[in-house]
Amino acid sequence: MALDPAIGPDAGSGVVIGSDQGSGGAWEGGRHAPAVGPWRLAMRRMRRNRVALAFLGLFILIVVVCVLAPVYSHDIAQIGPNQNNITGQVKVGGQEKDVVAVDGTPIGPTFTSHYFLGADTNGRDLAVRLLYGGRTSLLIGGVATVIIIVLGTLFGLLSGYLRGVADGILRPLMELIWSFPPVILGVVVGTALALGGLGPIKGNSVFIPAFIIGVIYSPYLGKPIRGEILRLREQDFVDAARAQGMGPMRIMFTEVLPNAASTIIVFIPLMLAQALLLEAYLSFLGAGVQAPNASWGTLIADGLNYIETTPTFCLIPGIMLVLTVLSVNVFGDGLRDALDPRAQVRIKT
Amino acid sequence: MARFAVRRALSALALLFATSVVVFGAFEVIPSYNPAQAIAGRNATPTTVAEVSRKFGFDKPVYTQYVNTMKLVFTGKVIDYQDDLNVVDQFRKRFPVTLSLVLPAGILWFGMAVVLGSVSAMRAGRLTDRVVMVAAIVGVSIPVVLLAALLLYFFAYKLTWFPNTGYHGLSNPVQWAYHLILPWIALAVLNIGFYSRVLRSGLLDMANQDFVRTARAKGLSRGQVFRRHMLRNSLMPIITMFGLDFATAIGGAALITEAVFNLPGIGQYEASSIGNLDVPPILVGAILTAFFVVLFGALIDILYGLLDPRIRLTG
Amino acid sequence: MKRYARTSTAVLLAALVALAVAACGGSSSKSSKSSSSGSSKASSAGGKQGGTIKIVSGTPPLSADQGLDFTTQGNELYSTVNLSLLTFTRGVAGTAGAKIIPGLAKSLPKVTDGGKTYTFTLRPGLHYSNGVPIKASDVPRALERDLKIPWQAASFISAYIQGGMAYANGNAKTISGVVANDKTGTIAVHLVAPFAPIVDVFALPGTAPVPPGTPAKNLAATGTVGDGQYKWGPITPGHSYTLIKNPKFDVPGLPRGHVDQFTYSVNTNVLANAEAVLNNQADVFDPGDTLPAAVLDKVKQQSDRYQAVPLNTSWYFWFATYKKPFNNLYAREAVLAAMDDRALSRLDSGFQTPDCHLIPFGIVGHSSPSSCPFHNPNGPANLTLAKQLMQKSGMTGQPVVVYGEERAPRRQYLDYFTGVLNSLGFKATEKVVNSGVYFTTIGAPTLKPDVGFGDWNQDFPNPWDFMQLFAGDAGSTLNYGYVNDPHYNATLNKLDQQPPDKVASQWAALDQYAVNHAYYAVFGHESKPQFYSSRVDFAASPLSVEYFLDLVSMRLK
Amino acid sequence: MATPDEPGAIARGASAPNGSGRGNGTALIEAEHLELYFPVKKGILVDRTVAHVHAVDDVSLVLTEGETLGVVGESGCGKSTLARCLVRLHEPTGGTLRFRGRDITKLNRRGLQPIRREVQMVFQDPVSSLNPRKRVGQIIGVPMRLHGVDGSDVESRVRDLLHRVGLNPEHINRFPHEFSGGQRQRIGVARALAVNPKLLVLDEPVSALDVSVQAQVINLLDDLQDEFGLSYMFIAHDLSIVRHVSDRIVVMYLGKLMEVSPARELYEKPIHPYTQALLAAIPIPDPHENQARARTVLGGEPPNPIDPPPGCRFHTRCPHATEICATTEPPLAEYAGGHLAACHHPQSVGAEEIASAVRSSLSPTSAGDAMPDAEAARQAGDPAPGDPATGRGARTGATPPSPSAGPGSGAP
Repeated sequence: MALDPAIGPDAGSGVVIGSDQGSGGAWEGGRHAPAVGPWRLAMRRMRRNRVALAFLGLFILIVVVCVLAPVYSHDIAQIGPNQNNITGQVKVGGQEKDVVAVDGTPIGPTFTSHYFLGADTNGRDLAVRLLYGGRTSLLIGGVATVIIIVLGTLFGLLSGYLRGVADGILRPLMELIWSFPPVILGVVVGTALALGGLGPIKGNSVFIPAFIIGVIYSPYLGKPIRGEILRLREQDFVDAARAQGMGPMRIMFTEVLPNAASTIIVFIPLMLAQALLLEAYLSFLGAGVQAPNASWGTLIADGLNYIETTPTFCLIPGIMLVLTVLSVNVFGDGLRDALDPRAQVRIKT
Repeated sequence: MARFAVRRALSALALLFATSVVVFGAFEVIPSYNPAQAIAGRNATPTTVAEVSRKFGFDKPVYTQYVNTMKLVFTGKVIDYQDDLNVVDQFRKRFPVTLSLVLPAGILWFGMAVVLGSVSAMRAGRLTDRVVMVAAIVGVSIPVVLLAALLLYFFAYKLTWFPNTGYHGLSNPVQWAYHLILPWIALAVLNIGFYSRVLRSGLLDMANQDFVRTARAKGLSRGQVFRRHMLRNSLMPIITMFGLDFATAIGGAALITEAVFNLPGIGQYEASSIGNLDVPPILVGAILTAFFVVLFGALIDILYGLLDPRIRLTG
Repeated sequence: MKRYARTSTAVLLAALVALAVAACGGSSSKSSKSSSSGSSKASSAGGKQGGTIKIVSGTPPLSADQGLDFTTQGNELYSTVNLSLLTFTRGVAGTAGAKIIPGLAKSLPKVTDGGKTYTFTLRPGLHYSNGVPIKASDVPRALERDLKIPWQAASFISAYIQGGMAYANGNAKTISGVVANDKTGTIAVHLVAPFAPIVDVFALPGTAPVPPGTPAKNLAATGTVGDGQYKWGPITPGHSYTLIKNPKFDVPGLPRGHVDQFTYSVNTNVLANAEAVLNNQADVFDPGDTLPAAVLDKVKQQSDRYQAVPLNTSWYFWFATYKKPFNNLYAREAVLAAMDDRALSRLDSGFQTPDCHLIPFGIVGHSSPSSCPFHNPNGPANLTLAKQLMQKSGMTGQPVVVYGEERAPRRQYLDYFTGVLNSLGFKATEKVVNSGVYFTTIGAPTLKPDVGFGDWNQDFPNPWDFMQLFAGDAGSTLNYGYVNDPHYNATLNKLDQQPPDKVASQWAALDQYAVNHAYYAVFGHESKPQFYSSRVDFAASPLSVEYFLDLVSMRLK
Repeated sequence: MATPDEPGAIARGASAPNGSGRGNGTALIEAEHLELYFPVKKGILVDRTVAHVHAVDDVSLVLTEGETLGVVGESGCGKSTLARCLVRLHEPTGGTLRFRGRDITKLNRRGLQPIRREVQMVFQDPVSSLNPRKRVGQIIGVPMRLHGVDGSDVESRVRDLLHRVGLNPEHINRFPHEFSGGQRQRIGVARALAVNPKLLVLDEPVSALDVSVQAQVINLLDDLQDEFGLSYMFIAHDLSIVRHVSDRIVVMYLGKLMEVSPARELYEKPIHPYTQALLAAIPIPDPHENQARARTVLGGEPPNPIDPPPGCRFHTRCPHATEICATTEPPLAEYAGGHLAACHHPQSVGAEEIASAVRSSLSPTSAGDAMPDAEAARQAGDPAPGDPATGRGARTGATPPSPSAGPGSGAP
């Protein structure tokens, strides 16, 4: 391609369009020796993005540290996440100190193995609660993301591919959830389900906020996927598959879905970040994780009461949450650049 | 245009109906849910509860209750369970507070996003761009709760530059603004981050379009090309986002900011009603939100038509 | 097409702008008159008249209408608006502040008919704040209104006054047991049975007369027109309340109030409230709230404007004594033995005085904490005993759901108490309920919860007020555990016919009986913070055991 | 109504592909009064169907085993829709479709399965017709598996097919984007051949390709037809390509058949004015000759298929149109040699031929019984077929292409 429009005349904007792979080289057919699939190309691009990889590493580190909390935290801190120790004492620098003073002030960070980050009002070890809370937050975020992906993809596929009745039912449903502010919807449903439970799931189960968040955000994936599927179903390869006698389910899942996969994958980190944030909001408003279980959201809410004297109570879970969301976001940016640089994403809370 | 209006009105009605059903039905899952008990109070005898239940019609089937409540909502006569107050009046009373919070915050977040997104795209790849984009991604990663708490801690408690919390009426505009600066910032930061990121990527896409190159080639200055061709087209996605975000925020979605800064807006009213399982205010709030969402959706579509003559209004 | 679009945009935008302007205009008319700084220049010692006091509270009253509300927060406010036939002394700290004195009535009531008839006589020439004269018939109307709305303490009327129940159930047009004569100004109240605390009931603002034409519905947005030292100014329900001095108030022997205006604003962020008072941005920290431990140190340093005042409250957990596992006496006793009251006190920023008895210190019939059977309230839990009792009960592994309130420190109590139950071997899970609906939720007859939190601030200084909480046949829903002990019920019905100080030891014995049967797990009586800005005359504005904040006595320096 | 009741009536009546090199006369696929109307929906409150796009309107045709049927017409004339109807990618809204005499119009997916194996399609766009996320091996292998080829055989058969269509079998693991347009179209053909079909419906298989590559693909198709004994339905928008591959050619206009003819005869003796116009549009390599010929140039655009003109659909643009054309739809008249044309004013035929023409059973049901008027033709002095002196369609016929030259004859 001689007339490569790579360099725009508007050099001032600093925009350089990379020459499009595939068109120039591959046109002649098979000059590249090995077969390079789209996934491998994305992997290559991903590997070059050091920042994104570094944040992925950070995220994995946070996950490992939190998920493995039950394995080691009790050995170090000698206390569980929900174990009260209001009248107990702890040795700090050779001195016995009240975990919770007589006037109710909990001990601040000791930076020793017991009460490393201090205690909360109930004499529970904040460091342990931070780790367990992280575990809860990540579990909710993760389960919610799985629900978002499954529901959103199903929404999008059925609505976009089958059209007709499926679209007539699913699309308004998606619009309904989508046009409702997530926080308010989450609090309404969360408050109701926390008191009422959800079928066999008890009201204080962490799967209730996970379920709520998953359902609330599923249209945020479902809508773009539907658009993508609508575009894909007009492609001739879908007709080709039909002409070969493939059934609609098989076409949806083996022909169409793989083409939407990169969009879905781009959404995974974005949805995870949003799920983590929404969990924090719901827990802050009392409609998320139920006591005595902790999550980063409840820890932030509890810490707010001590922001005056011991801001670390609120700041440390806050920083953990921000770091996690940030690492997921940065990695997600990298992933999008690698897979689908043009993905348009609208997310809000 | 008639078709557009009718279609939108219909979708509004459908949305209103659906939201009201969801809200009304949500609390039915609570096994011991009995608003009569809440109305009758802590020390009520069973006969009193039964009396209240009869008076409010809680002994009727759910759909009858729904129909009756909706009738009251649309005649503006609906009262809440907790305070026996006219809910519509309460919303009317609190709406100025929410609008005082959301309208300037909306202008702030939209304006800042346009400025930052444009600067970032114009300087793509340079230090300015990097700084703005890092700030933006951090901005979208901070939960509003934490940001609001931090602002309150540093600027109100530590430095005492700004007042503690609370709302001050517009009768004294200086006090009004002084009390609202922190809430505005808390509400705006997240959206500034989102919008500027979307705008930047839109502008960069636009820079590669033929018509932009053509515009440059015919001798327009960089600024002219940017304003007339690139920005105008790239604004559409964030205008869409703004429509929905603004609509939901004035419908009560700014409840966390209102809660932390103790602004007696409709978000806080809705939040406390949710906590008290007080259905009528939640219902009215949801309907209000749905109404704003549809209204702003329509406004944005009309605006689209003005920005881009190719787009025709469809239902 | 395009032109249409443009025009309609213009119209819509114009409408939007108009909306915004209208909305802002609306807010400007609702000028909130604050605040503290305006009239603080004159800080001469010795009791200033006038000025504005700004109260900050974490919890709103349920309503400004005394005919519905029965919260301490509400009582602080409408007790200055709605003066009843009798009233309590003002401006006196401690138990002496709970003495009943005549209010609208000329004197204390005449008791006849073996304690079943109380006759009040109205002082002549009294007026409501709007100038309407007060008549004897306004009292029965107020009582009827209480039953209709209904008043949260309506059972005082319906259960004890003749014809009250019939009226509440809609079977009668009036309350037959209340006979008023406008000419003589007498009001005769006929009781179902002798019931001494009825004099306390007629000192509650809820029984205060209301002018003719007052609608029988909750007036949460305006409050009622009253006859007290203050009248209602602007109200935003759940958020802010204003009281303005009533210039027409003139009841001989009763104080008239010092401050011109009170504003009472609610912010659920109690820490922010404490900060505001500390920095003199607000004047009064509502004693109904718990001072957060985070500011306690700083507050305590302000000894000239802060002290903890013991008031008549009891904090407890109750058990569902009719079903597994807490129908088992050993199981209940095990819980009492395993509780560490000192821990619970620390959760309340040290404001609790540990005790196991329901009747608090300031009320006759109180027993000493040393008679607590299962553990020493001022010492650690008796875990060995607890384990033994638990073993005997055989209830290990039983699932229980523990109910508790969201508001601090109640949720922390719940966390603690659940921990105790779990350490005993129960399978306890928590259920936190929003404070606004907590008691109505657990009181709903459909729920029947296992175990949960309860607290009681005195309505009036009478041991009956506490002991009736566990009465099995009182027909109230305050007995969340459905305790129904025949001996307890019979004793209660006997004692409530006598003035309390005459049967003080019998009240104490009843309390001890219930403790020994572990019907409730009381863990302490709370002190309340008296915490003002430096503008308020601290010494002249004591907390009242009856009213908490005694606004009528309160004055600026 | 002359709709035959028994199957195959049309085939018996009208499929006599005279002069065709291939074809044994057994009808493979028959369309009887096939109709496909797309609804146009509109409405303020509820969408109602206010009109239809007459994409395929009462089309009857027969394709016999072994023959190549070309279909030509301008863009939007419904030829692609017709093709998709024949492979049941679209559900016809009316008419009957038969395969080997069996009614398949209403068959469900399962019932169609055996027929799918025998009828395959090659698509126009070599980019969108191959799933970009799949390797060539999967693209060609999946239909084999679908139709029950044993898994272990699949790869060797795929390699074999790749070889047959002129691709390197080693490229079995590549992705479509690594191939050129021509190569991709070969993959498309290989996929169609994977299940050993009897009929290939080729929907403009070469129109997206470079001219040089077009020839290669056409030759490949030619070879494959001989090798596998295939029937083709070959769709194209211009006549220059079809004539090299087709035995018979169908000319479509606005969803209707205009003319059906053995290939060579269509070029030598175009009867319908529309066909003449199409032929006139074929460029001639010699510029002098190209300029010298008198051309029937069509003015304007085809009418809107939502509201097609009454009578003969072509009358709005036809140079020979008279009153009858605007009112009465002409039936397909069968002339000598199985040459069918729907025109009131047939060209290139003498009055005797007109007189001896009969109404074909392939005629649309809506067509009138008005056969062309032989007397009028005689008076008008319409030229005898193949008369080189009097221009019009005859001129085009005068430059017969040499069958050996192949398409894109500029590049030998």
